[in-house]
Amino acid sequence: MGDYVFGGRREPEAPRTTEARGPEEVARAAARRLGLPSSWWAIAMLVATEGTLMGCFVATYYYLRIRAPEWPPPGIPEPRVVVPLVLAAVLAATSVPMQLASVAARAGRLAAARRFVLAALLVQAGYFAYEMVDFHDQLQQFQPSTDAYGSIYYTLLGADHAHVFVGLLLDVWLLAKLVRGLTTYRLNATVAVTWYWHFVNVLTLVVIGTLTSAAVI
Amino acid sequence: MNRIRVLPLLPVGALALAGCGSKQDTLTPHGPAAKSVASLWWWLLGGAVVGLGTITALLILAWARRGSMGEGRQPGERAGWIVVVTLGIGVMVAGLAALFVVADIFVIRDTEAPAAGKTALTVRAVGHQWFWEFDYPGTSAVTADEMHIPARTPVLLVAKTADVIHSFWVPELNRKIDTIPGQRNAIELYADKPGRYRGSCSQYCGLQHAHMSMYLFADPPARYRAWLAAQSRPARPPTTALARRGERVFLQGACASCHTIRGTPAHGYVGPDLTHLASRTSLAGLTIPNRKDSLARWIVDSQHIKPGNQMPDLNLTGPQLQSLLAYLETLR
Amino acid sequence: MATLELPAEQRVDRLERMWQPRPGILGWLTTTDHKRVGLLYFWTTLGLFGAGGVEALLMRTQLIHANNDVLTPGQYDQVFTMHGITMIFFFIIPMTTGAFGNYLIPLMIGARDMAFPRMNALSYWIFLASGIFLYVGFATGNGPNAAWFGFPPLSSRPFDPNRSIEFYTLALIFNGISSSLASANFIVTMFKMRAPGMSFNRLPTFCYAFLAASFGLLFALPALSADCIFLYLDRMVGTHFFDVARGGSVLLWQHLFWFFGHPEVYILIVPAFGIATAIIPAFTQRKLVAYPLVAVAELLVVFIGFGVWAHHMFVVGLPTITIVFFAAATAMVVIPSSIQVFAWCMSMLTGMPRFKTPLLFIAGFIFMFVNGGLTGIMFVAVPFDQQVHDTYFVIAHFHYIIFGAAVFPIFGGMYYWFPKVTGKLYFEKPGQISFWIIFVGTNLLFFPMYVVGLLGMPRQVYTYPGNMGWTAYNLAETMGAYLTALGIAVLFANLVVSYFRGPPSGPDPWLGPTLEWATSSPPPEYNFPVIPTVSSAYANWDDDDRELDARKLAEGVMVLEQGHEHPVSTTVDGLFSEVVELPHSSAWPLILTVCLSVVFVMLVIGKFGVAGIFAVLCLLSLLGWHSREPQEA
Amino acid sequence: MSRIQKLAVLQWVGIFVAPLAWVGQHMVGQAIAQVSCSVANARWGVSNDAWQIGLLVGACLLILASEGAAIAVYRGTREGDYQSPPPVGRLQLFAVAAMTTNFLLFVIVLLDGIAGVVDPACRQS
Repeated sequence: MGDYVFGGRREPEAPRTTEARGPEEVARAAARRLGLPSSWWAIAMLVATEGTLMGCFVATYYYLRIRAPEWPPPGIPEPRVVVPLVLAAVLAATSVPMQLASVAARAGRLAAARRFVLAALLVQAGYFAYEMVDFHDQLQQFQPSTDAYGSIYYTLLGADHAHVFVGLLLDVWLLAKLVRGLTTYRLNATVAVTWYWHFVNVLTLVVIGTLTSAAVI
Repeated sequence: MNRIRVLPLLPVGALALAGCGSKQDTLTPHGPAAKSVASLWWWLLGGAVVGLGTITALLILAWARRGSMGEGRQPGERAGWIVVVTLGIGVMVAGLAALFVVADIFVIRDTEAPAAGKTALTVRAVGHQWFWEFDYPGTSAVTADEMHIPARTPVLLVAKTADVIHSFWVPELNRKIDTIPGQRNAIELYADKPGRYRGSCSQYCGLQHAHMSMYLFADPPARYRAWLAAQSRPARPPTTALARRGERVFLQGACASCHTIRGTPAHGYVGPDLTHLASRTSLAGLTIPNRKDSLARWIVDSQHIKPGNQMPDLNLTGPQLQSLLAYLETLR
Repeated sequence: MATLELPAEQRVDRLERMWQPRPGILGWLTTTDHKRVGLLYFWTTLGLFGAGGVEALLMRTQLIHANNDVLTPGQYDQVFTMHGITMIFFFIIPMTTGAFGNYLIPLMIGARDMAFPRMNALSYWIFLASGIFLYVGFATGNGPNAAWFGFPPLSSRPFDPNRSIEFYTLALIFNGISSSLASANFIVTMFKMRAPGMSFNRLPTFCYAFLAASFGLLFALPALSADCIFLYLDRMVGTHFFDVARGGSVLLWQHLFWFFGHPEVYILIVPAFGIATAIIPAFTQRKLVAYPLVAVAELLVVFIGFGVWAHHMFVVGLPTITIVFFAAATAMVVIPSSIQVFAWCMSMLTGMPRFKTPLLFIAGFIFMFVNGGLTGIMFVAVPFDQQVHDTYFVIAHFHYIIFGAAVFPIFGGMYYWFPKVTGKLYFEKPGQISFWIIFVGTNLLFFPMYVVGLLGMPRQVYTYPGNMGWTAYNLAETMGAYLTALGIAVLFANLVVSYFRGPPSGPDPWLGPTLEWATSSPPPEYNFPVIPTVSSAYANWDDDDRELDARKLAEGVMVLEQGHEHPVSTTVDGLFSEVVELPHSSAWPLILTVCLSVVFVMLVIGKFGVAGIFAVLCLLSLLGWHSREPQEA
Repeated sequence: MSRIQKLAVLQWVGIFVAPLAWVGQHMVGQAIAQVSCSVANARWGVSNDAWQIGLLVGACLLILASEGAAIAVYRGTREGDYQSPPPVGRLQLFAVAAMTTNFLLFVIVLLDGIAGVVDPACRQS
């Protein structure tokens, strides 16, 4: 399809991105396309709706809180502050390697992309493992069925962990894809997973911040 | 369900409840709050008629122009913009802002919960599935489905619930207020003249939401005081032998486990307080009139009159029923 | 490029081959063609519309006179709850976004399919499964019975011990998944798949409306899902979100529910606005008056709609200073609607109106919408709202909106696009008769409800005493209900007969303004032999562009016949960005839906282990879904 | 930065700043109204009026700025109309859209804020 003049305006020839083979071609095609791919918008939509869902959970936390004379209610230990926040910060730091991974993929540097994803995956998996153990320990002290505080506390925390877990699955899947070379499809996937992780990291900071707020204000 | 036994009853109930005070009409207000809401409505109606008239006129004009031939794709674009901006934005914004200010800054003060200290008398309305319980703080008076207040006196009504969300609504006196678990909601009641005002539960509350109405009697103050004194007394012990047998049936049977009769060991809380049952004009949330025959029917098969209500089938023998009725009639 | 030498016919043949669907039933089960998905949506929602309509007639029959007992109280509660849920979640939303949106939006923006064709199929199958799921509950005597807004504590375990609320919460979450997927798909489709040249100021107003509805669903549904998750946990796991005794709050439900519920009603009618803005230009042969204001109004009504939720809670005892926030937003959310109403009226007034059936339905819609809208304005006045709240006045108001303003345009749209979908013309006279019957019927059905509401009749009562002065009005309403049903029967009879006997319509019987009229009727699998040239919001009226398309086809420009190719544009100005290979006919959406359905059934009966196993199967089917990449096709 | 680029930036200011301002004022304002009447306020001592006035002023300023940007874009695209090819046509469409939106949001914020202060605090309605 050659350049073509109509309506007084030149119609540029656009790359057939999905046909690109090998890192260099993919990088060239990606460089030639204008604007963001559909997959980026798709993940943005997912983030929008998931973010609203978690926003409703956070709002619920405070809504129940302003009705309680004591928060957390008597007999329930105050949440720890420092350790959870530090861990959340560590998790949030994995946004850097993820972003570097998608930059590398976009530049056609496949090996680097793999390494960055793997690095992020290790940190994220470590965080998730610790949080699982910690979740289990906290359940010994009070349960979701103890009272409304317990209900929203564990729902909020559990929902956040669920998002982290999904992120881990995506990482593994992405690595499996990237091991078999780079295509535009996989480049888009890398970008999408990266943005999902940016969301999860912000989400974790918000959730942990909300839950620890009971001990602060 | 078995209709043969219930149908004959219904016209009777209708007749007994007919007549004055059997309406709950938002447009015939009998209290200051309801009055200002009603006048607000007439203004709103006027505005709505103008609005709908304008649009209908435009549609009819368009109909009249049907099939006409214009030129180009945007004839009269400028006129269109002017109408949209002036009427669609300018006039509408101004009108709505005015409505907001009038209704939600000024009129709303008539329907808000009264300021502390504005009312001398408080009545608590407690919604149950499916009847209304009324008690009078400071006295031991407890009644059901029929509340009394003094006329021409501001009364604080506190709306509570024993189970789910109900809504207390006597439209001829004031707007409605929901009964929210764990929350103390209040409105002011003020009746311009003595009379009987009808109200309904107006929040869907389960199977018998349809049969959860109430009467509000506004009495002359003296009569009200007498009524309150009578209601505050415990039940008089029965005098006739028949009635005494009836009391035994009540206390030994299932009745006492659900109903309270002050002055006896009966302290159930499931059903309404029956201490002065005979002083009421209706039963079961205004489902039926409080007369011997309908009361008998209610005791025998309430499930056919008001399906799903909490009252079990008591399987009373004929003599037991007669004595029970005799006893209940003494509860004045 | 080699294809440059091919003559036009051979290119079209090649497109035909490339987009050939699988034959027979398999083709429908694995289809990703937005037109087929749209038709599947159409037939399914039509069936559910029938169910909801029968429920409505049952209610009206029960209320035809005082102390009637056609239905027991228990049956009545289930019927009115199901009527609400069915009409809102399983008829109007899927009919507008699902059926109309799926079929028409790609055509209107000059695309060949949705941005994510398989996800599109998935959202249909999930919708179908959720509908079956809900009605299985109804059939097994576990129909939701706590009203469509399911307020706890009435909907919590102690007051509703059987499984009905499990079916309620899970059906809404299940259905919500479908709607969220569809909305995301529509948004990305309208952002990225527009024919090059269709910048945002050339997007048809119809598309603006569906954009608004999709964004609305995307941000409103999570609140409903959160609410349903809480209620499900309260009932099945023993949490205390709505248990006041243990620190919960019953108003929490209402806040979250109405944060979804009010945008929802605008989501119901905005697509109808879109249909109106598509029909009016066609039958006035005039571009819509004040296109920019109409376009923004459609987005604005949903956006401001997110700030009015507590006007459903004016009687729960909120502080006045909280209430006023929602009253003020409720006042101003009227403006976008008034802008559009005047724009429509002025378009008809200054154009060359031809009152064929579709435009009749739109005129009727404007009347009904203004009628219901003006009573909606009354709820800005908090004291008045508190007086008529939960009475038949409110029923009348929102039925004028939902039936009058959402369903009338749906009917009008059925007539308007009937030729495009079937290639046949409908019969005009019976069409107009059906309109007048429905118009008279609905007004007879709904207008008395205003009066009876002012006379104090509460909503959701299975019967009423005979001495309240309500009986005559209720009789009239019931007659109106049956008259409306008759009119709808005439409408569908007309469409069915027209389908078999109607004269051929040709590609563009109405001289329509938008691109769906630029292709044959019914459109081919690939929609357009050449990606259309667009230089205005009324592309089909730009004759020179249409001629240009013919030239481009001859020269093989923008034919994209090497596979399922599709041009992707930039989001704002629609500049030609890339050509991608779209996936096609896949069985994974159906497989995933089956697994997901088992998960939900298991959740109803609390078998979490089995549910977990099938959740894993869902993940595996997703893996299979993504195992084949487009470039390998 | 070319004139069109400047206008493009202003256009996004006009479209997004005012809505965000309203969302903030609306959500925070109604929440503050509830908090100031809640049990927890015994501990926090939130002052409704101070907050409402602050939100009102802040939101109004942001919306006016946003409206200013929209008007600037509109005046900058006089040479075309909303039907002309992008970027000019699109800029003008967005400008008209933003001007309308921001005007409505301004009215809402004004009514919100005033009523939130004038109506008696923590009286049930």
